[in-house]
Amino acid sequence: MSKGRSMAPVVKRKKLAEVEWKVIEDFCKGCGFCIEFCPVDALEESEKLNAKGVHPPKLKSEDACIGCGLCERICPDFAVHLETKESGGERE
Amino acid sequence: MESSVRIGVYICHCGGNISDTVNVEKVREAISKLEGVKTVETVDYLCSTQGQGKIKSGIKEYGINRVVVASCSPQLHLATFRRAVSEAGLNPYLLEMANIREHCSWVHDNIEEATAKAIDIIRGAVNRVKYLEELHPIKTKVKREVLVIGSGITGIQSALEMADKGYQVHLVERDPCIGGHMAQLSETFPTLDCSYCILAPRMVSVSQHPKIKIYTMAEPVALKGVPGDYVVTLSVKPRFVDVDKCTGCDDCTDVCPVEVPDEFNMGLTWRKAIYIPFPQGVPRAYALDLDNCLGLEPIACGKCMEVCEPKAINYDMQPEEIELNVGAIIVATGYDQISPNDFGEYSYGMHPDIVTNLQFERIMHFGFHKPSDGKIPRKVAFILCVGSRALQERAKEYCCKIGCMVAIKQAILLKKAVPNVEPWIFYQDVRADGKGYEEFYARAREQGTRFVRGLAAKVLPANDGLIVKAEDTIAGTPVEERFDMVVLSMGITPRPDTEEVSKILGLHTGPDNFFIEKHYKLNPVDSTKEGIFVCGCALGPKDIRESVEEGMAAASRAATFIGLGELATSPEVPIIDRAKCDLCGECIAICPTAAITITKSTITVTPVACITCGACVPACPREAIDQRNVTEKQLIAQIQGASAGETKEPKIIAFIERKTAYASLDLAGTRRLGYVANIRPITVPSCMRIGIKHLINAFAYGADGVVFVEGDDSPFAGEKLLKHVGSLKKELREYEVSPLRLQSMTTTIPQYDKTVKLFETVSARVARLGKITPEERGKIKEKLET
Amino acid sequence: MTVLQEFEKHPLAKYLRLERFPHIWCEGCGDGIILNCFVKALDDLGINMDKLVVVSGIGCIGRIAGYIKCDSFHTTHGRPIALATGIKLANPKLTIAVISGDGDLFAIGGNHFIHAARRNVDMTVICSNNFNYGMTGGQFGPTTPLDSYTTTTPYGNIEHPFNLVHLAAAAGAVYVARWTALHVKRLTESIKKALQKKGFKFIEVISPCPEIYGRRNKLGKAIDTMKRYRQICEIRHGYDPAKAEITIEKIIVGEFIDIEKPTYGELLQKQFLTIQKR
Amino acid sequence: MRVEIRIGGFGGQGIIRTGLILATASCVYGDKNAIQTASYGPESRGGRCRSEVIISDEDIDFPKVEHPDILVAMSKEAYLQYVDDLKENGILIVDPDLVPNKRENLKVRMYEVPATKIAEGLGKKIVANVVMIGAFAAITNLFGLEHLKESIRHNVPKAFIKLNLTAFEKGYEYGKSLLKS
Amino acid sequence: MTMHREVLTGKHLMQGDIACAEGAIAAGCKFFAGYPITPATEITERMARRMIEVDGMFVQMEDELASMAAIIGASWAGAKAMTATSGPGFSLMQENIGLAVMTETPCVVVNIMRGAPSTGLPTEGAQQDVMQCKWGSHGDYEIIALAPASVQEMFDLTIECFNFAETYRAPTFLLADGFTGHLWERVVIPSREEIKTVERKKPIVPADKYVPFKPDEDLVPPMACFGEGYRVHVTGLTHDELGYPKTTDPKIQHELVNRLCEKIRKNSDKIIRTYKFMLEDADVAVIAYGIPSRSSLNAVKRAREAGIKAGLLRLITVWPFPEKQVEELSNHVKAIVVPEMNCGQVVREVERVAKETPVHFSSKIGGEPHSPSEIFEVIRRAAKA
Repeated sequence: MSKGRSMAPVVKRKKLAEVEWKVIEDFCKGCGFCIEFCPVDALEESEKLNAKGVHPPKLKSEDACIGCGLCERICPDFAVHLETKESGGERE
Repeated sequence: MESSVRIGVYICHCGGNISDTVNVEKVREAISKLEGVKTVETVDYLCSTQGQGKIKSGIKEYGINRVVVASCSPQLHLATFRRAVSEAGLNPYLLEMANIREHCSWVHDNIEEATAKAIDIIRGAVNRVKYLEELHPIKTKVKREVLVIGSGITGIQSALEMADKGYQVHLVERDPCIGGHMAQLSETFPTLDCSYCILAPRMVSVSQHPKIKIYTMAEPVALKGVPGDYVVTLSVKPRFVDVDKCTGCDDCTDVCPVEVPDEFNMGLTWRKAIYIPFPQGVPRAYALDLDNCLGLEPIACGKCMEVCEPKAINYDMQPEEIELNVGAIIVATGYDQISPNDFGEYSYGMHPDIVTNLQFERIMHFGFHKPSDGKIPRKVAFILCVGSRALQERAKEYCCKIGCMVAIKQAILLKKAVPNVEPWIFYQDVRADGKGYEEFYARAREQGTRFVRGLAAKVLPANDGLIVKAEDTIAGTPVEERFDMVVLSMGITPRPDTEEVSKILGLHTGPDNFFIEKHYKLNPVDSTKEGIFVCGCALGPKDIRESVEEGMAAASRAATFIGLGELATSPEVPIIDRAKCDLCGECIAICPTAAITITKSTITVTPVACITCGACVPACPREAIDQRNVTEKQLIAQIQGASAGETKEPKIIAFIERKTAYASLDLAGTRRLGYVANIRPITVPSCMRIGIKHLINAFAYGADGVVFVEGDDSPFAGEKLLKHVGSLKKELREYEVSPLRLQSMTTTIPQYDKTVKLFETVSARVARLGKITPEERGKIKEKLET
Repeated sequence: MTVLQEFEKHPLAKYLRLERFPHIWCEGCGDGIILNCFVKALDDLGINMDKLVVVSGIGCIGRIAGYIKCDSFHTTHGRPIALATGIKLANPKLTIAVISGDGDLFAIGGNHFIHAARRNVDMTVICSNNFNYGMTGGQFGPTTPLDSYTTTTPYGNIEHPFNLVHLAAAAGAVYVARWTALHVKRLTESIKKALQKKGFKFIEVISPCPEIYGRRNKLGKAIDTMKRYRQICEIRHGYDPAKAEITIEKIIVGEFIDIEKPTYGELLQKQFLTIQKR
Repeated sequence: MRVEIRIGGFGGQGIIRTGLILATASCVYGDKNAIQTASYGPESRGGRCRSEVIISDEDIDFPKVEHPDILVAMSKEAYLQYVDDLKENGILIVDPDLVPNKRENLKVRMYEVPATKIAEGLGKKIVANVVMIGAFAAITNLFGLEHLKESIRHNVPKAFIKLNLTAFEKGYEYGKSLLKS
Repeated sequence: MTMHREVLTGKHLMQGDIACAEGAIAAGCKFFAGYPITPATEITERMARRMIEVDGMFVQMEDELASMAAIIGASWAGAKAMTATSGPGFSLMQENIGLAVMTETPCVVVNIMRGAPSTGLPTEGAQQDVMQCKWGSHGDYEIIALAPASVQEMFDLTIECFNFAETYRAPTFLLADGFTGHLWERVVIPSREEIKTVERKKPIVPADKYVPFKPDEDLVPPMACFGEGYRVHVTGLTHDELGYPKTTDPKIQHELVNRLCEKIRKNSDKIIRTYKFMLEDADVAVIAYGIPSRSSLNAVKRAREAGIKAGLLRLITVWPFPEKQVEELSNHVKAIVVPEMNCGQVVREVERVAKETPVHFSSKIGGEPHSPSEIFEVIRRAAKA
């Protein structure tokens, strides 16, 4: 079936949950898993160096994260997690 | 030659078609003198009942046990005469035809030359029949199962027909659900039935039919085996949803965070990365669109699986390959619309209210709202032939066949839904050639649809709508009107992977890139390959009724093909002398269909796979292979016979591949295209059947040149034949024969003029080399005998 | 906010001995992911942490027991399964998970592994397979691939490695699965399944060891190994474990075995009831 | 008073069981102390087999038999091997069918009890040891008869208690008859 | 068959091994893991039969390494746990005996000693593992080992072993020789009420206040078991009071190892049991344990009959070594005789403690215990010297 085109060829990705992306910078050992495997490419290395001398990840932009939680799971160091927003609803 | 051989030769006048140019009586005299010939008769029309009666009585009266019919092309009458001799109790393979009409009388003017040629041709045939053997077709079992590729209305119809006839059907669909384009349509012309309402019951029948197995998200990737016994490899993409467990509850789509334009609604709405193409889809199960899903390696989101209560979602599904063993294949892969993006003058994509006709089908389904603001349009322009009937690179030359009627239908429906609407149709000419179509067209006019003859030149988005600029070619005045919506009737194009499918299945496509049928008129749903049938829009644009007809026709043809449960194949297969064979594998290397195999240190030929090309015979370094009905003895005898007679010009033996090349030469005859008379055609299964031994025999017994004519569709056309000819030329040098005396070409049926031109060229070239002197021939003969 | 305060907000914080973090494992080590997934599985299942015992052996992954906030035992080399057998049999109400390495479970502890599997003692055994002895500096072990370089195979390994899933299946495990550190959600689900199932369950987790094994065998950084997993892993549930040997070109992952078989404890209970009746 | 008893034979004759019956009779059912030790070869059946019992009114310190007061020999091998260890004037009980060609001039009190034959007469050769216990009881008078019977009941399979008690009686009668003669 | 009880009160003729098993059951043993080995097999067999009857758990493991590991696990799961073996198996257990010491796991290991080294003399008794028992595992530690000399003691001292193990949270050994293990003798089993059993000390603070390896005044920390909600971490590594590995702090290692030794040493008065016979006026003291002590008793009696003032000190507790008792004795006897069924193990301890007092050693190996006359001869020689 051919795709119609009047719609721009975009993919919309909605936030899965009202969550805030958090990093415990000093826990990060710099493996880069979260950046590599983020499905929406929301993360990048930050400029700063942490206590272990690596660049912990940061969000590319405020609303880049859709809250899928893969980074939280794949981080071997418990450095990255999602936090339920105070105002928002339940996580998951 | 066996002394028991008693040859009867029957020469046809063909009511002057032959006898006007060939001195039949002289021929009769010459042939009568040949060894083993018991009777030579000339008949006015040999193909007539009386003519056939002559042959039959000859068999009975004179004990004739080999028959030569010198008449027209065997492509016309071989079956006729075979039937005749077999009615007289003679094995049909003991008959040989000498074509002295298409290959002789029709292409030459000089009676003397034509007569000499006819004698040579018949002498060759007489020599050959001395060695003919009784043969019987080889029978093979066929699988009484059929594969239907594509599950639009055509494929559905084919599948149902086959299944109802009792055959097991495997229905393959690339999308997650069956139904095809018809499921997208609102109502159908000219009856205004609800498209989905008439399609749905058939979809349900297919899904519930005990003889139909549906494979969605699957496509064929390889074809092995032989007609009647095909093995098709299907590649099945993972759906990631267990069809049996899915209840269609929609929980998964609710949580899916990804939205992409909905293909089924032509991008007018959004769907999720896990979706069902349309709510009543069959099978009624969701599918995960891996291209848009956040990812499974590793699983990034996983929400749909979390919420799926029946645990139907399984991210670990893997692509599968399934092998199906079927007797026949029906290809019903359908069509696509061409892309509106190539037609900038219509500003598609610049304004949401410029839509394609297929999009408009969906808009009608949703209630005639404009995509831009959801309001009901008051004035709608339908522009026909966008990308059809135009000699532009971006467009198709052919007519889309349904655009007129679709636009008329849409205008009628629009008018019905929005009584005060103004539909305008911009057309070149309205083609309403189906049953009830003209009436339908009239109805639209009566209801107030404006028909403007003249294609729109431009569509421009304006502040308060869309401006269409056109020229009314009847009034001869320019038109510039404001519309609320513009509907573009898009041209139709083959599916983009048609070429790929044709390669996989071994089919052919035409200049329009649709599949081609075996015969445009007489075999409209047979493909170019045995046991494979094509139907519906895979062959070209069609409306629903025609598609259904073809679906039924293809089913009927497939049923005929596999219905008897067995196939008779030609006995002209290679025979291997196992005492001589050292299993070197040369024959296997040259065989184009892998019909020869070595298993457990014996070599075997699979008759049904064999295309009887004979290439393996000269390829065998140990001369361990011979071919039935084209045996070495038969072939050499024929070559010697055809080479024998004297000619003024140097004599050329032309080995004609028996299908395409032969038909091409026949066509030259039919068109009375005269050419040099020193050509002596000998029919061969393929030019690869001819080895050095045959060439040398020709040169030793009277030929001065040899030409190979191979059909362009032969598996050897190109590289392989050139290589073969190259090595033959090298070998010719060893016999001190100039390699320039051997030429080859490939041709197609319509290129008969090219074929004939080659004869002229070769003839001239050989003439420059001169005839081979009797001394030289003596030497060649000596070498041949040692 | 202190690091500890930040850490307390981690959704899995309540399952961890926070004061012991950051853990000792190297950058990109799969052991951290195994811990993460294991703890996530506990969270998902709502497991009673007072009734869970994690037993580990010696080696890098051996430290895992000390990071989880439950009763935990970091035992001697190779003995976690034997020790866990004692715990489980003495208190059948406890849920037992043994998490250890390839060397610990299959070299020095190989005998305990096969016998516990045979006996079908109710426990979940998770093996972090990083193909070498990481903590002692990278010696070869029972899973080291042929030709690999380690400090004790300086000219390449000439020992054929174990195919752990085949071994487990042959020894009688009722659940046998293999994943890599990349398959985080699948691994989590697999752990959940194993923890809920009765009998001897085995999950092999192929895990990057970038600093020790990876460096010596020029496998690049952990992320390269993880990307390679993405390329070469093939999920095949129900695949014959005998044919699931790990090669450079392919790692078959998935659930190989999932059967029901009475556990040692259940058979004993049955016997107990028979004896009681006599 | 400490009495040391040695019973010798081959595996399968119930030699060890004999020792245990005697020890049980004296220390569980009687009020003496008793110790039983045994030694046997690695074979399950037919190998050399020895059971030793020490009976004492006092605590038994050294638990091994050095010079038995009583020797029961139920095989030729046992006879030859142990007869010299027997104390002067000690009691020697032999099964004459299994121990032919006995040495002369021994300073012992010898009794011949054809226990195996008597047992065969009862239909079960296996109870030869209990026949011997019966004769032993009659000859030595070391045990209360009831204690021995209790001990037999305790030490043999339930189904064979009756048979064993009959064997005991037969042996006892035979022992008594030997004393009379 | 009527259901057996935990305590088979009454008079029995029992084999040493069986009495040991019955002692364990009477002491409250609910977990036995073992691997068959002569001459301890009868214990394993008895346990296989009996544990199920008393709602206990028996498991025959794949080897002795596993058996030892299993009882440690079982003990942490709250069960009184025991294993039984002989020399070769005992060697295999050494690794995890160290773990039991380090993790302060109460458990009982029975070693029915046989001739050694290696597979040695399987069916014959010996006393060759006394030093292995003390020093067999790597490192410095203290354990408790009792040596029975009669079937009654096989019963009684097994109970005692459990009581010590539970009191001091240390692996405790019943070191019997194969002769005693296979001896049949009368055992009098008292009523359940008369049998004194000890249960391990449990924490009295809530989980969040509990420090798993913080000792009380007796140097023994209260023990919370798995599943009781205290969420204890146990490691064989040097650990702090929380139980967490601390391998880079020398002070922690020093304190931990010293406490593990001291909790036994400081309580040795409560642990050490001896039996004294005619020692008040003795010139020659025989110090013996296990089956040789019975030959010795007979020899001492004979010596007294022969006019030699001999006496016997029987060591019921072999480890910790009764230094005080031996030292006192050495101060007032002229000579000491030590018979052992080995080439000299406890005699070294005696010599170490006795200092100036001459010690005469009588070695007997090959399976047979010393005969009284052999020991008498040594006493006679010692008295003359």
